[in-house]
Amino acid sequence: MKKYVDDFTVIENQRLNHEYVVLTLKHPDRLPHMMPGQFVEVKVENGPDTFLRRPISIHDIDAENNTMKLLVQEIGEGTRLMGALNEGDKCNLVYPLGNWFSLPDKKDVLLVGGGCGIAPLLFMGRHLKANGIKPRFLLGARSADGLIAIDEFKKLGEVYTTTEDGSEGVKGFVIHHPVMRTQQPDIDWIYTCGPEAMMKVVAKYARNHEIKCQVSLENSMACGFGACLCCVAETLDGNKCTCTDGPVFDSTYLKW
Amino acid sequence: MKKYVDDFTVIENQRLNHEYVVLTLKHPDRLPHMMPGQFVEVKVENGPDTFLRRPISIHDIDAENNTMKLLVQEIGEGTRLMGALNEGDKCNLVYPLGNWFSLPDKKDVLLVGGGCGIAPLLFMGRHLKANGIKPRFLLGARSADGLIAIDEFKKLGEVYTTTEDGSEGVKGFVIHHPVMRTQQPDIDWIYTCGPEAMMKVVAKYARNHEIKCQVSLENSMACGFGACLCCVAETLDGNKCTCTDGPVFDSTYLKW
Amino acid sequence: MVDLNIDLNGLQLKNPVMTASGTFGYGEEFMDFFDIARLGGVLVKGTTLNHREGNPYPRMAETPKGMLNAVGLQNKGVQYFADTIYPRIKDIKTNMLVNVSGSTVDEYVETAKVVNSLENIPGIELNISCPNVKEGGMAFGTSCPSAVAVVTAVRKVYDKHLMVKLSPNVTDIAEIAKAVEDNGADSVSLINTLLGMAINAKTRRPLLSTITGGLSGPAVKPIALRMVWQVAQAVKIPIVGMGGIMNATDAIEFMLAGASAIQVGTANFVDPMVTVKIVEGIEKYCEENGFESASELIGAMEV
Amino acid sequence: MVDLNIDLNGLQLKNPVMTASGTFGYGEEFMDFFDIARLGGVLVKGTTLNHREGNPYPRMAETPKGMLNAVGLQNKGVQYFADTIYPRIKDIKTNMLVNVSGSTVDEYVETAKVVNSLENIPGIELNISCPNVKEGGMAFGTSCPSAVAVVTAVRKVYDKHLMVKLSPNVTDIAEIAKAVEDNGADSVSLINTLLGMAINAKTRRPLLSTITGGLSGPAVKPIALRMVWQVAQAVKIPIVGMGGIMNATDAIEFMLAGASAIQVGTANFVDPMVTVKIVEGIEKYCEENGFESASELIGAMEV
Ligand SMILES: Cc1cc2nc3c(=O)[nH]c(=O)nc-3n(C[C@H](O)[C@H](O)[C@H](O)COP(=O)(O)OP(=O)(O)OC[C@H]3O[C@@H](n4cnc5c(N)ncnc54)[C@H](O)[C@@H]3O)c2cc1C
Ligand SMILES: Cc1cc2nc3c(=O)[nH]c(=O)nc-3n(C[C@H](O)[C@H](O)[C@H](O)COP(=O)(O)OP(=O)(O)OC[C@H]3O[C@@H](n4cnc5c(N)ncnc54)[C@H](O)[C@@H]3O)c2cc1C
Ligand SMILES: Cc1cc2nc3c(=O)[nH]c(=O)nc-3n(C[C@H](O)[C@H](O)[C@H](O)COP(=O)(O)O)c2cc1C
Ligand SMILES: Cc1cc2nc3c(=O)[nH]c(=O)nc-3n(C[C@H](O)[C@H](O)[C@H](O)COP(=O)(O)O)c2cc1C
Ligand code: FES
Ligand code: FES
Repeated sequence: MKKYVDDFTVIENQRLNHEYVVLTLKHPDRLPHMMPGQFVEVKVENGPDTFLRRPISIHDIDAENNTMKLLVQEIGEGTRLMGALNEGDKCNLVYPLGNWFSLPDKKDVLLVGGGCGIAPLLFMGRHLKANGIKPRFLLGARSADGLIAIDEFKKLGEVYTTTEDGSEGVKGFVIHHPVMRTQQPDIDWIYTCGPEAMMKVVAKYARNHEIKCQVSLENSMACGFGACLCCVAETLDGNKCTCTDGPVFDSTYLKW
Repeated sequence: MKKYVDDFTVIENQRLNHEYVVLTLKHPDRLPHMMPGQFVEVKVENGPDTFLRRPISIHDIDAENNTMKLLVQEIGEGTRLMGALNEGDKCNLVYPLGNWFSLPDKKDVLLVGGGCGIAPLLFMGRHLKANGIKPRFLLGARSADGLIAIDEFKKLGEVYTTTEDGSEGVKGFVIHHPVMRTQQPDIDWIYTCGPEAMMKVVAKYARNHEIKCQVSLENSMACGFGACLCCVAETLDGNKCTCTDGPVFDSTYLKW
Repeated sequence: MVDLNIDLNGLQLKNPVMTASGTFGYGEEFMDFFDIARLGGVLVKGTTLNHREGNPYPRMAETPKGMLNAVGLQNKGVQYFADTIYPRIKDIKTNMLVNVSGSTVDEYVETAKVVNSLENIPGIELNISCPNVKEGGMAFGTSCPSAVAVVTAVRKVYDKHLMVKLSPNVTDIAEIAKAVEDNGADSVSLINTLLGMAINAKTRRPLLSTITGGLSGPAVKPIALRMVWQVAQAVKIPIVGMGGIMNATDAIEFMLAGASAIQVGTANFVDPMVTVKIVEGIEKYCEENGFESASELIGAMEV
Repeated sequence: MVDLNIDLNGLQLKNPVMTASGTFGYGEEFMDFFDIARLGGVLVKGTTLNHREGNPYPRMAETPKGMLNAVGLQNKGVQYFADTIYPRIKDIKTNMLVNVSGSTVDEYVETAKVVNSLENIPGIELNISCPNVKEGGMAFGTSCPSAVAVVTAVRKVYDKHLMVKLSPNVTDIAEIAKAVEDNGADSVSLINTLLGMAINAKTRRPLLSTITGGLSGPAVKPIALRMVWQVAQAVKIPIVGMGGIMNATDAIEFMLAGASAIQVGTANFVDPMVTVKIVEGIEKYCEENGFESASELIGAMEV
């Protein structure tokens, strides 16, 4: 897929809570085709301490309006500066990067996300729905206010939630949700993105139940497009770049 | 004079033209006493390429309202970021720094400024006036639109101007103005601040006519308060720090 | 019209801008962004005799105006390069140079031999300065005798342009430059990365799997400039300067200090189109400052 | 209550935070901002046997996240220090240490002798690493024999704490650290500035009167941390770490890498109160992370 470098314009910065924002970015012209699971590399301007770009998943696409949404969790200076972008600001992206989730060959699909890892799942959910598959989502957070953008997900399919403190949904981690506790799960495919510990547990569950599982890694990156070899994950074929061979991998392909 | 580090609040950013702004900064509490010729060291936040503070002269003081004015010429990233400060922004200063112009022992006084070097002359003019001395100003610029803040100077005394292109005042450099061309000048003291080349010419003129002349240097500085020894000027007594022994020097004390 | 051509001791560059090894893949990664044939040269990934997996993740840490990397020369070996990569890149109309590394003198020699047989590769850059491998690598570049040993041995088997990439992790880089010049190097390139380290104070662990890694980016520019200048006083062969170049002004500074050409590394990650912008910027600078050719900039600093 | 005391091989520090020589004047310049007795120690300006005018202006250039300086040890000589400065600072309730430099071994020795007689100066820092003077200075710190020569000679005449400040402009800093340890150093401090250079592309002139100067600030932190870690593997005497420390987190990283104490240099220019903030930050970190004393941080990085 051809890659571009462009200045987008921020047309909305929607603050979800103290640490999450959704940025809506408008392409100067016509947005090229992009797939769920792909990401962009954001140039953070004016950061005294940021130097490299920041990789952020594509959260949603509105092809008609040539806009893209990014869901950003503010964890450091780079993401905080993104969170502080105002309407009208420019935002330079290298995009679209990486591979993407593949469509399932069966119909019972669960998308499991935690933290900012839910970002690509919305786009994937929309893509699944467009392809006649009804996605179900299992979203986990520390507490209720970490469960963000739920309404958007609800528009696409059923949403299960867990919180570590039990303030909403099932108490515990995603793996403690009943949908993942049954001995005969009605799940054919799992797509997951979130903290590595979460994904590993989900992948193990999938393996045990012979469910196909695609995980999206968030390794730290210097370039995002295969030039530096900094972002490798260990796979059955040795070190592979998360930014070009990933970020989406079949969980069984990873040396987890 | 005791030095402080404080967060001031920008209460006004008045743009004079494409490259000059006057910032009005309010002290959180009560402004300490300061003298004309002294400067502040401004911390420039959010500059990807600025690291050290930037020295800026005190342009004016309003002791009643606890505000200080800075006249900033945007020549690089640091000054541009200052020029972009908005009402309500914080601005951290180390202040007041350096020595100051002394009061003259005679009454015919000329203040000669060029570029951002006019900044301290307004404060000095006000100080002179308060001490019963009527200041006259000779201000030079490349062209008319570089002659800034003239109205403020006019409130304090007579203002002569020169422009290199003749678009306002006398055509040429300050030294070409009639007030500096007479064989028997009616000037006892000169205070000057501006480009080094200008100050050297003015100092030479003063020396030739046995006029007392104080110059204010703008050497590059790392600290601004005597800790680094980076800002030295060559004097009759060897290298002296511009930030503590200066910025104001008697022109005859410098090895010019 | 400014003449941007540079004669690098026989190697003809259409302009002084090259890409630094390990930061530009095989060039192909940048084809979407611009036509890489517009550059003076491309240094492909560090290549060794045998396949190397490189170091474990994490391999990267951002530092003030710089980054540390600990890639560790991950590559599929020179034979794979010759068989699979070379056919894909051999017709790109610029100098495609191979960065060669090894753990022993023999490995350097064997690798250079293979590259020597590739018609459209007009030169190699001998990497005697990689800080990210346990054996060899930087060790060769930090003493004169070992640097001389590698260069002499490779010179015997390699006919084309032999550029030697120097390590900045030394007391006296000019001395090493002189030694490799005396033993057959056609040019020297500098600087490779400076050995550095970063720690996560929260977890109290190093940020890199290898603890230490190589520092690059604007942070190192003052050191790199100084070394280029020192080497320029010591050798007659051309110098290819690098270390923190982010824009045309930086590139020009390296040339003023004595570099005949420059390489751009880390900046490619921040702006994949930075190299063409630098070519344009050098041209503009020459125009505005009355230089008819870029080569007039070489060593033009007035002291 | 966290115990911030550090025993630096006999020299008692009330906390690990000191100021770096040449960046804190004689301490007096900071008295308006805070009580400098709150620090673990203060390293006063580089002091030589005779009066030195230092280098011509310009002496400073800002670089990406750092600065170059070329002060060149401007000072009025050790006798002036003893007669005029010492009486003013001798009752400050912290360790006031003198940074001693020279062009010959003899000069170091004579200077150290004078300082030895000053009762309230509990130690010196032997600067064998100043890159900004033509003779001596850094040259002593870039080879083992010359470093050993200075240290041995000064050790003979100096009874109190002898800290030796190492140059980062070397191939193997651990080797030099070991050599000075073996010859009487009570502690080592590192790093001094890295030799660097900056050019103004517009004027095509160097930005410093001396062409090259010493690089300091956050840009050098990864290199400094690596060197502290390497030296920590090599010596038993305590290490005082510095280079780019801007806040408590940076300071803690140096301690985790093996430093017993740290010095803050360039950061004093950006925030004159940074050192007290670092003292407070280290205390807070210890509290939050279950360390009862700051000394537990020394070398606590898990590899
Ligand atoms: C392919 C991909 C897609 C991503 N998608 C999103 C997204 O949609 N939304 C979103 O908010 N974030 C996403 N991230 C994560 C995001 O890139 C990081 O949070 C961001 O780079 C942090 O930058 P910062 O300057 O805010 O924090 P920094 O100051 O750089 O880091 C703050 C802290 O987080 C740690 N950290 C930073 N990045 C990583 C990482 N990649 N892995 C582990 N630890 C890290 C640092 O070590 C440090 O302790 C994605 C990452 C990748 C690789
Ligand atoms: C005591 C003192 C008082 C000052 N008062 C004022 C004032 O009232 N208003 C005002 O606008 N400016 C004043 N200046 C100058 C001001 O400090 C500089 O313009 C500012 O530091 C430039 O910062 P920058 O980041 O915008 O530019 P940079 O990016 O740092 O520099 C841009 C260009 O200007 C050159 N430059 C920067 N500073 C100096 C310098 N001090 N001497 C020579 N060349 C330099 C640089 O080499 C570079 O080429 C004063 C300076 C001093 C020392
Ligand atoms: C991720 C990365 C990988 C690198 N790999 C190599 C390599 O394989 N061979 C080599 O000689 N230099 C390698 N280098 C060093 C660069 O070629 C260059 O010397 C250095 O980064 C300084 O230039 P810069 O500051 O412009 O990046 C690498 C640098 C980086 C950042
Ligand atoms: C302006 C300036 C002057 C310095 N003078 C001295 C000196 O006289 N003696 C010395 O040993 N180090 C001197 N140094 C080096 C510092 O003490 C310190 O080693 C170095 O700056 C690294 O620390 P930093 O990055 O925290 O500044 C000087 C540094 C600066 C910036
Ligand atoms: S981030 Fe550079 S190769 Fe993946
Ligand atoms: S600027 Fe530091 S002493 Fe003057």
